[in-house]
Amino acid sequence: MASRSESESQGQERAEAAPSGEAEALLSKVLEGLSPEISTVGSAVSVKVPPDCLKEAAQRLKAAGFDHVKAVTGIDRPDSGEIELVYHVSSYLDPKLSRWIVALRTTLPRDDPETPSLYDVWPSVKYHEMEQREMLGIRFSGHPDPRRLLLPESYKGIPPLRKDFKVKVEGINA
Amino acid sequence: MMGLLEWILNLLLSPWLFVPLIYPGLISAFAVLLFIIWLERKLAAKVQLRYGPLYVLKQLGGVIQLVADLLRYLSAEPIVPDQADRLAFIFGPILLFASSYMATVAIPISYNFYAFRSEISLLVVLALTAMAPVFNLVIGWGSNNKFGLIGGLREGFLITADEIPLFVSALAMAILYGTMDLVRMVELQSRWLWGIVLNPLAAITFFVLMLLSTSRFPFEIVEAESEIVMGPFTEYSGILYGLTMGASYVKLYVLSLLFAILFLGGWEPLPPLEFPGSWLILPAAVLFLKALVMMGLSVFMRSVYPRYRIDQALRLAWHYLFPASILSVFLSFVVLMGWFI
Amino acid sequence: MSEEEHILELLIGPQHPASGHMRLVAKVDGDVVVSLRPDIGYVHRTVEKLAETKNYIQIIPLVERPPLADTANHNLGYVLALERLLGIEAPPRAQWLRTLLAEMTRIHSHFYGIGIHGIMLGSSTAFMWAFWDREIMIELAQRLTGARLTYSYMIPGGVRRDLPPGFEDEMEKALRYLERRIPDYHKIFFDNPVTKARLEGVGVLRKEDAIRLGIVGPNLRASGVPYDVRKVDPYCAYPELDFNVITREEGDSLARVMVRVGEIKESINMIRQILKKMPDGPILEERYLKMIPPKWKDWMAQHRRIKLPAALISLRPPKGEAVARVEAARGEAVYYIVSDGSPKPYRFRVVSPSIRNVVLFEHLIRNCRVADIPAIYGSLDYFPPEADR
Amino acid sequence: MVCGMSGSMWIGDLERTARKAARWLVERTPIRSLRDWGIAFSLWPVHFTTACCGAEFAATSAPRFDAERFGFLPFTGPRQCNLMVIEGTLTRKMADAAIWVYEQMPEPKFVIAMGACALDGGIFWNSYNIVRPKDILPVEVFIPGCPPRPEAVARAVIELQKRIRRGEAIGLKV
Repeated sequence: MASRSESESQGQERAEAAPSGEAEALLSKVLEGLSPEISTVGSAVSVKVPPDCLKEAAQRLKAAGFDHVKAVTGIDRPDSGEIELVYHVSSYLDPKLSRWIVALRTTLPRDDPETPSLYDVWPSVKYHEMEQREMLGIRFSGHPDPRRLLLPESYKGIPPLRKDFKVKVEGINA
Repeated sequence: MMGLLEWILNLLLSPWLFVPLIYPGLISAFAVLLFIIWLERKLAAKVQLRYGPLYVLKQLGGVIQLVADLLRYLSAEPIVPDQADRLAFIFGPILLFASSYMATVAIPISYNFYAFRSEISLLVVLALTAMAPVFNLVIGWGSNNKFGLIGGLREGFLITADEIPLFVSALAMAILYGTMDLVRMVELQSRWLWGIVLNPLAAITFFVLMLLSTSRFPFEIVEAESEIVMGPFTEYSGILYGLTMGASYVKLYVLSLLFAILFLGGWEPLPPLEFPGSWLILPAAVLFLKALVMMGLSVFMRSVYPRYRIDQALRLAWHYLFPASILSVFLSFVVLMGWFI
Repeated sequence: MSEEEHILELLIGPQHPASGHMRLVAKVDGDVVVSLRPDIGYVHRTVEKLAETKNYIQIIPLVERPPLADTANHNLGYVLALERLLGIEAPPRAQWLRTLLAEMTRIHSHFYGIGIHGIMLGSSTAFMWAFWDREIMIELAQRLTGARLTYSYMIPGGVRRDLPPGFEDEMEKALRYLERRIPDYHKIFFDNPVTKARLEGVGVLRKEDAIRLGIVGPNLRASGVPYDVRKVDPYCAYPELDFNVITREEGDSLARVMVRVGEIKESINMIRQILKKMPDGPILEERYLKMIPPKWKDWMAQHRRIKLPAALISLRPPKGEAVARVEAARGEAVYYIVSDGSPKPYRFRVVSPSIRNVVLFEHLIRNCRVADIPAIYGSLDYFPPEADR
Repeated sequence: MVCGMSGSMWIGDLERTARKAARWLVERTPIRSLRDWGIAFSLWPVHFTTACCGAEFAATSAPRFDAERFGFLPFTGPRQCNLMVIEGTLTRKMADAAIWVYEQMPEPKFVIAMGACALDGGIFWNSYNIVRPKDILPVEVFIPGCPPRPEAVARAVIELQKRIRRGEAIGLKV
């Protein structure tokens, strides 16, 4: 229970948009054994989970009522040598849960980011995971559709959203 | 010299050349083709709160828009894809257009001015119009294009679905008049009532099947624009495409003429005007106006209806229109009985 | 004949009257579509990569380009995320003006969807009428913001212009005209027997499939899920407006179109309420208002618009991240910004409604007719540039 | 051309003479001006939307800015059309499709580049997935604006009509 009180203090408690402590209580109860670091960031409740128990956390969240994924985002952090993977999850049917967006996040090593696909837990991640695989090079094992999504077939080279893929910038504030 | 000119003029005015070449034949079919497509675009534009073709000829509302389109087709490069079957690709549209307007030969213009008159002239007209869709299949197969293949396949389904009930409803009228000679039919209608009043069911089925066989709007399934790009005509460019586009309108023209003769009394209520040559011009004009009204009506459907699916159109043709046309045969028997008792 | 021989692979490619900016690879057996795979990516213009090279204020036009027919809602989504990052709030009048433009855009975006669906079914009249009524809302939006489609009207902290004089009664006239026009649509298109034959029972999306696949917007509400971000997580002036969420149970193509028509009617009443209850006051947050030099003050009052303060150009939000979701016309748009304190975002993620609806192509268009492909495609109101970003 | 036998008949190569005769005939001024008038008033753009300017291109044929007054009728297939409007950004994948469609169109064909993205990349100028239409297609008329107003598209059609009737259009020279 220590993690809950510590997150209470450093999360900025703003009144209307930010979910109340009740959301974090529910999440810490749901993800009991996976040592989640729960905090409130912006308007989403962020849950950091070690990479190997991501699928386990996903199954528990789905059982708790979070029935679809809104966004899958990979954030390339070259300085700390890792790629952060964030699943924004929410619920359609449950009125209480649908008010919150839960950011289930984990960090993967930058050189070969490999993680089990959450397609069988939430089928709505299919196209998002395909896009992140293409844009950041994250390999989702067990994903049903290995094909390219957005880039042309003739595209070779490092995944475009990585920080070391440079794009021309306007001269003044390069 | 004058004798020669006189001879040529008489030759031209003789029915055997005038009917196929001038009035219901080639030149008038071409003029009607250009006019009716312009009318279709203008009617659709009027319904859709806009102008339609205008700046081609501003004073007359852009009447010669189709002449501009025709010139563009003539000057476009006729592309024959190399993997297409060359002869079928080139002769398909030519035969389609020819067979569409060939039926005008058997259509009389007035009591004593016709190119071909026989006891079975109605059958001749119907047979010739039924020959046209076969060339759609040839075109669809010859252009070796997937959309063309599907378009040709759909045409194959639709040929039987719309020609047979069309024949039956036309023959219902033949039973009613007791003859299959078109001129005699018009004579009878002048004494009795119009065919549409005598047997309205046959008129309705004939009209709907006319839309179905010339793929007018609720049934524009063969070249369904949003499903299979242009159907059998996808690979055609230049004047070959012009022929295919015109063929369905010419077939509509022929069927409208037939509708006018069968149901609207042909050239019957003659206006009592007298001027040289009025013996030919008046009946021709009356028949032409009725056919134009029918064409305008069927062309107006573009702005009213979306498109049916192929299975819905086939179900409509076989489940509803075919029994309706058979019913119209019995209706004409009943009318016949009632008339003689 | 072996199984593959009578299966025809039909490439309904980027050049096709009813394929939009994408290619549909359909496996067709006779007239029955065995399976269909959408091949998207033809309009992928790398918005997320470009956002990392632009300042925060420059991203507003970038965010509006992909969903062109429905720009204000996406601009609103981005600006809400940015304001959560900055920790500021727009003044009440700006909130109401934002809601006004969002509802106007919803109306003309729905008309765009109905028009494109009409031409895909073959009824060019539905297309022309829908694009005629759409022009009315575009004309009024042009009077309010100066542009036809790409308004860039909302900036972090408020909006750029105030209502022009005489806007209210012009809007009232337009709304009354639209209410007279909608029954005409029912007569010519929605209740047309051919449309009913083509749309009823075609592409049925069951409720649990819609939830399982994460579908958004009218496509979700047409399957019986009353999920609308304006009710679930209200933003701007939506808490004070009373409107109901239109849902249908059948979940077929006609239900999706009817939900959009119902939403047009809801937006019309909402605009009436907005114009009645709009408070007056400043249209930009006072922290930025103070930054504008006094000599521009009377110019701003006279022209009813604000001068963009220099501080907004090189905005430096604090380190951190923010998520915002907005009910755009085609569905829920999610904006996620990760900032590292520099004037350019560290990572910018846009999830547009169309990318979440694209899975419907595979799911819905299966063992249906070839003629059902455009019918279902049009009913999804799917805009490829918005999906490819 | 119709008989398609390219072998030389006893009166020399029939196809070549037919083509030469056709070209001589078209160069005669009355026929040439008639042909140019026909082409000018029947510019059918092929239904090939490349990017988000398609919304304004559709508005050009909509009732308020009715472009059918100039005979400008968006048509279905490349074979029947003589005008191709590049509406907005041309990504690499779409550029291959654009070249295919352009080659399928019959000979007197013209290209209009619509929107700032089609001129020189517009707001997506530094994207790695963008191609400038002027590098791959002979563009006749450029329309600035993002998206250009429907009146600008109508103005571009009128400009193209003038160029055709003056005989300066690139498409006519081929």
